[in-house]
Amino acid sequence: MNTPARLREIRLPGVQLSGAATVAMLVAAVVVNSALQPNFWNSYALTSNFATFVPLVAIAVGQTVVVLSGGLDLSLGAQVTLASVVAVQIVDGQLDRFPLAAAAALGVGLACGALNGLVVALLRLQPIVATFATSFVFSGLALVVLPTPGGSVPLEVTTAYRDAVLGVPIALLAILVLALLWWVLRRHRLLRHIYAVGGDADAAYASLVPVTRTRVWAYVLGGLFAALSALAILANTGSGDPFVGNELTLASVAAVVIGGTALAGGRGGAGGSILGAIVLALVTNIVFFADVPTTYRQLVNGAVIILALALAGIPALQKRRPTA
Amino acid sequence: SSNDGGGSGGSSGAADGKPYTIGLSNGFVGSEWRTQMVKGVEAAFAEYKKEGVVDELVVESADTDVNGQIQQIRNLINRDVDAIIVNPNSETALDAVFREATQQGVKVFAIDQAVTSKDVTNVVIDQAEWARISADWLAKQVGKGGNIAVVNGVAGHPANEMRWNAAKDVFAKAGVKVLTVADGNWDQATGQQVMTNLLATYPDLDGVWSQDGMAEGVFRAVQAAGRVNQIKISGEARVGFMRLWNEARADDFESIGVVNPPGGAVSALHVAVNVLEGKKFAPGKINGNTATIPIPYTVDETNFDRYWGEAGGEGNAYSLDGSLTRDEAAEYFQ
Amino acid sequence: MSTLLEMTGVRKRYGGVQALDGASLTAVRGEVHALLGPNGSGKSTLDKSLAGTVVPDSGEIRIDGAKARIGGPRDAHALGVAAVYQQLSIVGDLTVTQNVVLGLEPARLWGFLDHRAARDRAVAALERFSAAFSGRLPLDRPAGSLGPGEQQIVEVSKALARKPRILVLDEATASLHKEQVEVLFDVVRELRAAGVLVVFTSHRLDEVFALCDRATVLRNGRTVGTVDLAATSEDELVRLMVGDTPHRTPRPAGAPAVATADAPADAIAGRTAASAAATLEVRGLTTDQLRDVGFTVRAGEVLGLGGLQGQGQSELLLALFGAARVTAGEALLDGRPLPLTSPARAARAGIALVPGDRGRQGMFAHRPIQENLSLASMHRRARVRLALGAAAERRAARSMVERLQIKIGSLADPVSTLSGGNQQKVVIGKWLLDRPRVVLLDDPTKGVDVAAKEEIYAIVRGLADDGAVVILNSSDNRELTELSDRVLVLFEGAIAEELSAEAITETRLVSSALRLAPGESL
Amino acid sequence: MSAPTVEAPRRVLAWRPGPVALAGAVAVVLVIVGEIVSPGFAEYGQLVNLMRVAAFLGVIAIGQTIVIIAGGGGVDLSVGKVATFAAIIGSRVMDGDDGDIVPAVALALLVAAAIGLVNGLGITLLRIPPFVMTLGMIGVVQGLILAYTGGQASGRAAPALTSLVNGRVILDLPGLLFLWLLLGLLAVWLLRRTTFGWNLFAVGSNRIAAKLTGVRVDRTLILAYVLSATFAGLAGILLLGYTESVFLDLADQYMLPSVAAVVIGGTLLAGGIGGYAGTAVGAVVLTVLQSLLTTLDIGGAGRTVVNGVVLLVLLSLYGRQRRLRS
Ligand SMILES: Nc1ncnc2c1ncn2[C@@H]1O[C@H](COP(=O)(O)OP(=O)(O)OP(=O)(O)O)[C@@H](O)[C@H]1O
Ligand SMILES: Nc1ncnc2c1ncn2[C@@H]1O[C@H](COP(=O)(O)OP(=O)(O)OP(=O)(O)O)[C@@H](O)[C@H]1O
Ligand SMILES: O[C@@H]1[C@H](O)[C@H](O)CO[C@H]1O
Ligand SMILES: [Mg+2]
Ligand SMILES: [Mg+2]
Repeated sequence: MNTPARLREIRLPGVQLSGAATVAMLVAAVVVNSALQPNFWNSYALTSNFATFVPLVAIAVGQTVVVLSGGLDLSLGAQVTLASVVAVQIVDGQLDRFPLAAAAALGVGLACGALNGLVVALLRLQPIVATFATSFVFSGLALVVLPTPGGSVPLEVTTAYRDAVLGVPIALLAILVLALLWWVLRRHRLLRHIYAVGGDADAAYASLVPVTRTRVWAYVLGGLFAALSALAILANTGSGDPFVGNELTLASVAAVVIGGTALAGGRGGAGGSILGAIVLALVTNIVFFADVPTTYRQLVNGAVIILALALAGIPALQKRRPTA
Repeated sequence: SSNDGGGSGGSSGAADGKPYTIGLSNGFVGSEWRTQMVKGVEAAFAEYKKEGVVDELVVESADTDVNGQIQQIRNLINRDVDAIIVNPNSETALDAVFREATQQGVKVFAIDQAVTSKDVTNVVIDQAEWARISADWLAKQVGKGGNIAVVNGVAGHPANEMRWNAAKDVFAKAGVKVLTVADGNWDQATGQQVMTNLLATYPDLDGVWSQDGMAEGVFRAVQAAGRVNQIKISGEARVGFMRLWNEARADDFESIGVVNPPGGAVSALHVAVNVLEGKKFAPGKINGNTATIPIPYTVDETNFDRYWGEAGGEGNAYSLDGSLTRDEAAEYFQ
Repeated sequence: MSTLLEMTGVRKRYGGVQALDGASLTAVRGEVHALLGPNGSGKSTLDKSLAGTVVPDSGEIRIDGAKARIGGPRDAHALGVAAVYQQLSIVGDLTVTQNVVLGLEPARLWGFLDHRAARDRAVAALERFSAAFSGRLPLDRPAGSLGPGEQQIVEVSKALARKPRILVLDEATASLHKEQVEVLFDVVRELRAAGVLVVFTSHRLDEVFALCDRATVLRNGRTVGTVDLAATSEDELVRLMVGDTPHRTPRPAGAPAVATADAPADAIAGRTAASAAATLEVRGLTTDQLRDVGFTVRAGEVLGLGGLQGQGQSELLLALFGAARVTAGEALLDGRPLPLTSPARAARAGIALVPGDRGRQGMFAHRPIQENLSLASMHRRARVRLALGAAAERRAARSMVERLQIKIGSLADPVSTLSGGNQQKVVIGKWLLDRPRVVLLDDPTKGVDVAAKEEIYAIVRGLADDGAVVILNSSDNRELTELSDRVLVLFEGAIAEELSAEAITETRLVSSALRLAPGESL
Repeated sequence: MSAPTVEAPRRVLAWRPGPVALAGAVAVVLVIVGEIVSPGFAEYGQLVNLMRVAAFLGVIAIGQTIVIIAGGGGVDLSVGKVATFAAIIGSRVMDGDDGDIVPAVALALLVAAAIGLVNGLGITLLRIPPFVMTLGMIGVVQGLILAYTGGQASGRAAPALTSLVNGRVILDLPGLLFLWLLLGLLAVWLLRRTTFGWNLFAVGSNRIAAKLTGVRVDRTLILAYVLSATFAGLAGILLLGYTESVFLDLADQYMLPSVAAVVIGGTLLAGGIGGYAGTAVGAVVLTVLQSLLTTLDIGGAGRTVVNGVVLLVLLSLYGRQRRLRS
């Protein structure tokens, strides 16, 4: 051991929260929220809360994959928008066209992801600004597809999204499906390569990992999860809007970090991001139900989020590397 | 009000549901107009409260997107409000959550811009009419064959489209040539920068039509180019612009300001109370699910001194305002 | 013996640097072929051209007589080439197992991972080296948490697991213990017996002679010759490497390679007497990895740190520099306590550290040589500690370039364009400009060629002569014997033995490191 | 033996257009395209206007350049909000009165610097990644703005400020341009000729090595974020001079463009490489592009798409990452 642990850690600019810290935050948020909101556990509140979480959860999973690969996708929100307007134009209120619309949304996510992958991995543009640029392309296209808000999602879809089976909200099941998807991906060679590329691209390249292809795939997966987020949004909103997803982008990054994934890449996972997204949404609820005066609500909200992020700085909660 | 285990009415004690709890959902705070809107509702609400008609106003006001506004509305439903007044971030994308509200027995009123949902009562001014008034004025000023530029808000935004479609018709009918349409994002500084660019590349402008929130920037750009006397500017009924207008009047500058009232929310509050009290709309007062409230007034050369006298002391961002009185609101009902 | 590998006319240019200028290498099946040359002669670049991480500007590579098109590591792998890079290719966040199988993960249907097969493969590759991990293979530990030697072994195992026909080892022994080196050599000999070609690069000539059959020597990116090692003396080899131009020989002419070390160096004895003032006193220093370390060093003295690698030597230097968490103890410089809390304070107190890992700890690779040289001392020359004079900085940097004979193009070039030895001189030079009173050197000649090594020795002696306290950690016992007035042998974070003057011999150092009683034989 | 130490003259052949030259060339090309599609675009007056608009972005991007060079994922997303807040404070305190300019600007910059300090402390001591620290700070500052204004910004720019920004000084050039030039020179000096600048590059290039070279890493980083917020505050004040009155979201839209200007100017988001000259040209390029798009009558959707595509083209000219294979 030539390097003391303290020095080795400085190498990692994006610190990560341990799983324990994220879970602790979630538990705290749930406890506080249910204390402040008397009907927190009744069925409407439960289903409506979960219905609120899904879009951010889905996009956060997508962002996690991209971040793990060492990138960042600032166009995910615009992809959500584009996928949702395409789907809503196709479905046109008819249930039998929903599968086609869903497939189209996934196709859009795939295509957007592929474009980002091309731009970041093949052209080697810096991800933050490159995806900032593609976000203009996607939101512009969304306006072309749906110039003004409109279109409708079949009632069956919006109703089912708000339903529960055996007391379990469908939206919660949707979150579990996202978690399951992640669990499956995690077992695939591609995800291993994504971790390797995000951890050390040069080393991965020298170790026979197809770095460029892996990076492209990371963005494609990001796009696919953005498309899932778009479907959740459609079920949640019942209609199309050419601006609907744009502001999810930055929140997805916050969810990823609260969930313990290092922005530097290579460390973390979507499990934490799912919890992180839920924590973020719950904080908004808490600030509301705590009757914080409107004027101060955004201030408190921002401060609580910074505080949550600051938990990363508490060494006891940090995942320490064993020292050799 | 009904309550199926989590919905509305929890706080209402009396048999008729009084006192009512009202929620206000506003998804955009980066505008003084919205602040004025919230403050107006708070003031009117205090009156009702004194009378015991209402007990609590729950305000959700933050910069957020459609998803955030859905969460706002769900929180209001979970807070057991009886009615929600909403300034919607989308014309359509709140449809499903409005249905949830209705299913939970909560009445919803949309202000500032109409939404498509049939579960909602729109209490709004006619944005098309609002645009038409100033467009008419400008068309007359520049005359047939006149060249104008347009500084719009945000492309694709429903209010923007409604306003611009109406104005476009006016200009077409009057034979006014629209040389270019640019977006100023309803933002003063952007409006100023955009107009500066347009002035440089369109030297033959006779007039400029802009949506509200940007006229001050447009004016400053024209002024900086030294062309206030050549270019007609459709203005707005806000103190910042009217101050510039007032100063330029000495040089024969004329403009127009159609009031886009933040007080529309107050009108909606009056309507909401009537609805909660079980009253039905009078025939002809509601078209589908939209109750159109009149545009309060228009500031022009003939009445400028009066309105400037009344409002000149307010801050630059103050919008001239107006709302239905309680009596006027009552006239909407049987 | 049939020719397996033929590289001819390989050229590679980096900006203004011609790294390879028509190099060639021909090697046969079943041999260990050394690739030698001074720092910056192009060895790693040639290795990488073969392994696919560098694509040469021109040149031809033939394997088994067929023209090879190597556009990347995967092409090289398909041709049976695996490499251990000088700059390790370990992903620190992945586990040891994951690293060993990286890029070639065993998978079931549709690319889903087969964990059991991966584990088996990792165990098979690592088993030989299990002694290095005290018997327990750290299969599930993040590779980044391992020490440098252990990482080196993982890197080697990864290459072995690829079952190559051609194995490239670029300074693969630089971080290894002697016993580990022996295991590696055994493995290499087995591979040779099985017909594998091993291309071996090292600056340790004893290793080269012990292991290799033939050697190809590079100079300035060109191949100057290939020799049969059995028929070549070390001197001849060195002459081939350094060339016929006048240069300082590595050691006094005619002196046997190892024997001088056993005799006390008279020069050292002469100058320690010069200054008797005790300047650095360390008492009870304790950290995560150090236990109660205490000693005194006088100005003008070179204190060596010996023992097996990883016994706390680097930690001791970092602790004195304020870069490790000190839980107990103190250090006094001229009787005044040193702040052991931050490197910035240590630097201000007149301490300098030349760290062990140049790339990660000592250098700003993409910044100009000028800034790299100025950084530690610029505050002395700045007005109000803020405003820098371009001319003054240039003068300072140039003086150091001349004093240390650093071979550079322009001061404005990134330091990454220099060869390893010259980079090392820059890292040392930045501290010399600060006129330090205590100089801490952590393996300052690691990966440095013979000529540069000698220059660095001269610098170290010069520092001591100028009255500085020098503490030197070295993995090279020969270096300790040549430079130290005293040596502290560390074992598990504590001082196990102090050797002084005539006691400092390579044999004593080895036996002491292994904690054998004096006189006890190996 | 001194021969090898002599500095070789840089080879002419090795010369490649640097980021500044490239970005500058792009700006010129855009202006020419603008003149072709809408005559008048390249007139002197319009060019001056473009430069004036670019100045706000240019000043905000000074701080952005500094934090990005500091590396470790360094970026300051709160610059837009901080600029807005500074303008709001400045406008309220000076309220159209020349006599109050100094206290107004001082207070605004002080508050901005304090916000930067909090960013810096969060990033160094609490080790929150800059991206999310400064993102969270947006909410906090927005809250402060609402608390400070009650949702209604008030006050007006002092005439002296307005004439400093808008008034023509020499050659019909507004004072703002000279101010920008001055600040730009200050930034270049700070980065290239001060111990702070060299420490900053060192920290951005290799944080561990910086620490082991005696650089006060935390202090350097904190100072970087303080400077970023301060320059943002200054840009807010200048914007106030331009618009004369202030609004709750006055400068918010500069957030990501400030990052884009830095990158187009050739500074690496990974840190340790770059400079302000490129950023300044980057700001001009982005401004010319925006204004070109404004004057093209292609509708909002088309404009947005073209904007994205042109940005991609700009980025691929410069700001590309290193190859894995050399
Ligand atoms: N990525 C690079 N960019 C610029 N120059 C480089 C790069 N890699 C190597 N060089 C230069 O190419 C030359 C050959 O370097 P190389 O690493 O092959 O030398 P080496 O013989 O392996 O030296 P050492 O013994 O120090 O490892 C040196 O001058 C070096 O500075
Ligand atoms: N224990 C630690 N583990 C990981 N990183 C650390 C640790 N301590 C400090 N760092 C990081 O190392 C860098 C340098 O920190 P440090 O506080 O030691 O600097 P410094 O040189 O003392 O600066 P200053 O004197 O301005 O405080 C910072 O990025 C900090 O976040
Ligand atoms: O219609 C209003 C006004 O245009 C105001 O400027 C901002 O909010 C919009 O909704
Ligand atoms: Mg090498
Ligand atoms: Mg410190």
